[in-house]
Amino acid sequence: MTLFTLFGLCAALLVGLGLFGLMVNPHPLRKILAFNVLGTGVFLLFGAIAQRGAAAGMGGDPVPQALLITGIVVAFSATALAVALLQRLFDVTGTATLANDAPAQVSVNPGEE
Amino acid sequence: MTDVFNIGLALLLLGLAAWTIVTRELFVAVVGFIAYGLLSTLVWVQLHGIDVALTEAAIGGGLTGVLLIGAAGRLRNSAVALNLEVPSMQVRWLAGVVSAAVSIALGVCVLALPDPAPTLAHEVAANIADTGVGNPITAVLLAFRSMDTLLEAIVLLFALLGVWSLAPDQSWGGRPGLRQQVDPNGILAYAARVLPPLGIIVGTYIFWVGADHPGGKFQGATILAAMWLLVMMAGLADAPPISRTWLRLGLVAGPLVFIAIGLLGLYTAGDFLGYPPGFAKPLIVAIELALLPSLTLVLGLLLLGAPQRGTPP
Amino acid sequence: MAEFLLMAAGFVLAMVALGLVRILRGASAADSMMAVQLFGTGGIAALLLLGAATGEAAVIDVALTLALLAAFASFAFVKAAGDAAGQDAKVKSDT
Amino acid sequence: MSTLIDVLALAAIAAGSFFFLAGTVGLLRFPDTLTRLHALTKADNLGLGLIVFGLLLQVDSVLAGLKLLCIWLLVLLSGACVSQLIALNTRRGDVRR
Amino acid sequence: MSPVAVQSVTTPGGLLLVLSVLLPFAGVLIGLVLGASSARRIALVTLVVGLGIAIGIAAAWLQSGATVVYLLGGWAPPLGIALRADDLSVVMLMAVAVVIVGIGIYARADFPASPGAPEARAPFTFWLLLLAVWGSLNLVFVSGDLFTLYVALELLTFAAVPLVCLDGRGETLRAALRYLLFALCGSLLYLLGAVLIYGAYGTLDIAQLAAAVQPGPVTWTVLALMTGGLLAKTALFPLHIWLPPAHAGAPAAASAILSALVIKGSWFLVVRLWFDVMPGVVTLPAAQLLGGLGATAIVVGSIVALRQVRLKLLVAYSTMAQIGYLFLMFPLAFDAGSNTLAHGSALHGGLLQAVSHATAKASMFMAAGLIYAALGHDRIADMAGVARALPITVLAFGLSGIALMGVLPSGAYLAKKLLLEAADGSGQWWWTIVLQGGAAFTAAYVVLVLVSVLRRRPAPVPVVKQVSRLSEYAALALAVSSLLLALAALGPLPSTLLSNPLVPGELLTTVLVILGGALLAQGLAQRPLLGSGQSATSSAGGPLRRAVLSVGVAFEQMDDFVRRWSVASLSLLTLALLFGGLLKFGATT
Repeated sequence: MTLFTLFGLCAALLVGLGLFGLMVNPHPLRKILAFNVLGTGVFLLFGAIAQRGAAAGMGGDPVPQALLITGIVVAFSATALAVALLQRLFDVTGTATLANDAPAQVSVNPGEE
Repeated sequence: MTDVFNIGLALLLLGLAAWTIVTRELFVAVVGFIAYGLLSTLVWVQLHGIDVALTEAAIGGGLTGVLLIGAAGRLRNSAVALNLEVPSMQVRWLAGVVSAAVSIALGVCVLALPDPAPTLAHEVAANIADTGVGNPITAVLLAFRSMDTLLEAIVLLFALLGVWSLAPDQSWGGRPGLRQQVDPNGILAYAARVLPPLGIIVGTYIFWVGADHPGGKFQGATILAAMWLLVMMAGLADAPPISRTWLRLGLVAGPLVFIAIGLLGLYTAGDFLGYPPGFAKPLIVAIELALLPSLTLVLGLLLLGAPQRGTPP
Repeated sequence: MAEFLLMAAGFVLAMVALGLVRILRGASAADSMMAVQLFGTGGIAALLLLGAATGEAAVIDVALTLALLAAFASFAFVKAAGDAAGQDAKVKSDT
Repeated sequence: MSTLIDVLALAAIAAGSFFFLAGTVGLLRFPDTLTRLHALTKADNLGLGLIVFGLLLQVDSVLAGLKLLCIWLLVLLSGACVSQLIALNTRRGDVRR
Repeated sequence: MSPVAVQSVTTPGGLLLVLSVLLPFAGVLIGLVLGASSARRIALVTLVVGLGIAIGIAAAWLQSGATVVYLLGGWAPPLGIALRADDLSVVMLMAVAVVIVGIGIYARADFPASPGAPEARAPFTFWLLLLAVWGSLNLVFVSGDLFTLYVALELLTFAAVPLVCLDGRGETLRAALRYLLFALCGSLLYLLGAVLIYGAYGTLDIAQLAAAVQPGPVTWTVLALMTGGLLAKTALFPLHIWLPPAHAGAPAAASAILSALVIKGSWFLVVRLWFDVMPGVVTLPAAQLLGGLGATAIVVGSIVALRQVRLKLLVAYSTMAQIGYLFLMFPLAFDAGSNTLAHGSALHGGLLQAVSHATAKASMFMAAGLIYAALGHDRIADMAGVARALPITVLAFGLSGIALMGVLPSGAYLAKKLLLEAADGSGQWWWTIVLQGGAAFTAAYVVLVLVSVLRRRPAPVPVVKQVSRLSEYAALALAVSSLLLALAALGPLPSTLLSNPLVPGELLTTVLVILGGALLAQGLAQRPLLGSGQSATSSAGGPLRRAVLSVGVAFEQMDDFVRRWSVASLSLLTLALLFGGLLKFGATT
């Protein structure tokens, strides 16, 4: 098993784990964690692909490695924004739920009018 | 031996990720994630991405971990109520099946990628001399694909703008975060006096070697930002009000200098973000130098969060 | 020599990972802090050994960064855990 | 001479690794927080210290050696501070869940 | 075969592409420093200059008749990044520039500058975010690199999310967080696709990929993942988890930005991927699925819109329906001969639809916002007499409604014609029903609102706030420009399409559409059109009315169910898997 196959498959599983967490964990902070796991899965796949492209005396293809750095920074800013939003939601409403209590559904049934 | 080590590493990584996802406790999940971030640094070393390992150690593991652990501490009470909203067993099963299917599809792709692997390493090697820098990653980030780096600096600013926009109206322009009440003679204050001088040296060093060796502005800026935060955390300094002009100037100076040097390229090299022959390296260093303080400020402020305390009259 | 270094790195890593099991089984906030601290130290040790094994000099810089930020993170961690414990205490006294 | 240094380095690293084992066993087995803390500091100080010492013997540049020492000092510092904070927290109130 | 020629030289006017992105971003940076009262002035100046740049790009494109290209730093792909503006980009650049100027003029009164006073949060952030959205969108339109596009998508998300919760109330914060998390999930799926494609082809450049991509496990997965992720950001049914609540509380100008512009960014990327990057990977069943989702969005969105009692939510749900329209072109553009998606009348129709929707929907949100501001509420039932109080606003609403319906010679009318033609040409008659039925649904909620506001009222309607005349005219101007699009588009498109609207056939269709709409409104709305009485509506209807009403309620409940987080995220992945399957197995059928 090559280094690429090992970590490539590992990345595939991490992506699955992250997606699973995003779907089933009700707490937004847990979703943010899952988002980060998903993100590292994607990055790891890219890193494995970079390693696969090692050539010209470089340990890996430098283009994906450089893009990875950008990706990590972007993911960090996303996490920071999400955490701040969650914090504010908690401060204002006292809960952290994402359930759609749908302020839209002022569904006045005509039968009851 | 290397194989055994790598397989162990991969399994440990997966185990920690699974733990982060499935554990019941919010706080424990965050702890798992921090350990996970640390471990992925090791994976990057194994994948020969030292620059990425540095970034992961600094941003992925360090700052993200601090951000999440702080949030977990503050949001702890909210977790209990949300446990009631755990989806039904059927949904969980369905979610498991669907995510497994995605993993399998990705696995198939991983095995189906063409051999020999396509790579741009040769092209980078052929053109790196024009940029004057020795680190190929820096050449990609600040010459071949410098637009991405400019945009990335702007992404951080947008995120900060978004975070600030969450302030209550009356606190706009005020100081972010809560006032820290820490014993000035305590251990934290002691650490906050000892650590930063060392951190500033290390951060500057990591920044400086970036042109020719692994390292660079982001990693350096992260370390500097961490030191700044430590000082604020210990209550030795207060967060600056976000209305301060020096702060705003510091935030945008880096990207603006970047754009200015890019426009300068129009006249000297004929291309936006181009460098005239022979001047590439000094210009790249100038951009990095300009970005360093801006990035330090923006990373630190992102962790501090929205303004919460009104401006003093 | 490289083999031995790699082995040592693996061993250290396995040990500190075992320490994490402590939290897995449910532990106090103090214990989880300790486990993380141990894991951080072990991770840095493994990183250094790995760097020596592969002969990649720049790995020391990674370890240095990690050490600095791990220190920073552990302060934040202790603070957060302290805050959380304070919150818990408040909740307890409320009920 | 060089073999002697190598052996010394091997020994130091092996000993360092052993202290990590000790730290973990302590964390898993010791009865209360403060004794566990004691075990932890052994791993921090001695485990990493010995490994750093072993690697120092093989390092070829002064700068790298300085960085290694710096890493150890950093871990020592954070370890000491964190341990003390944990101990304080434990004494001050019930941190247990 | 590949529609974009692989060019590797900068063309004249290429620098304008850089400026179209940099100018708004520089505006944000400078606005951040100058702060307070300057933000609005900077924004408005930037809007004017930016519009000029967009016109310049269009001129350069027209002049050369070929894609405008700029190589950043002089580095050619695959190592460097190329910016490109082809016909699609130019149309979108222009449309967005016009709409954003309209929104800027509209918002002048809502977000005033207050010289001397301390900087206020909402106006300051609004103006900067407006520019941020614009720059990000321009980047989406001109970037020729899949990774830069990822960054552009994230920029767009970060700029759009704070707009949702500008008022800082709990519900809007929740909507913003849902939007952010869902959109982030979508972006990562997109990035995953980009990563895989780099692994397979060693380049991220769109033009080079277009020439290289072959169907296979990797490209199937890539297209499926990217499409899924982008649909989540576009809020196509059933992934509209964030859309209605986001609009419920956002200020009208922000709503206009979100629904007229932001979703077009990710939609545009879907178009890019399907038409330009991987047209040969697409299969007819996959395109049918995309079109089918669009059709479902039209039906569900329209019916739920009819059930709303608040105007802003009605418009929000109508956005959901209009998003559906944007995806109808995919099956129609499939060329069975070559088994690829072809650039042709269907794509033109879809593009035209997007542009008319952008202008008309922005105008509609503005009108709704003005009515809300003037009345202090937006309950549709209590809007009698509004037409008298706000004639220009109501006119703008009516015209934008007509533009959306596509009955008169409006942009949407022409778009519908193009799509109908494509449906005829490819023998996919069922899309004809969807197109005409969709128009009737649109007519339904427009008629519903218009009947309400046109209703007479004995006393003048109580106006709590005088609205800005300038804002009213901005809304009207956008509605009119949407109507005039048909004329503007006359040039490049065959003129046979634009038959006289007064010939009996056309007239009959128009009347049928409006009548059908009125019938739907009568049947499904909470409060029927006719019979002005407050009560007795429920008993008045027979079993038929009750049955129709229960259908409406069922749709509402379904919408509520689909918008739950777990359901929506499950749908997202299921859709991605489904697309993957249809791409893999759909080729033979």
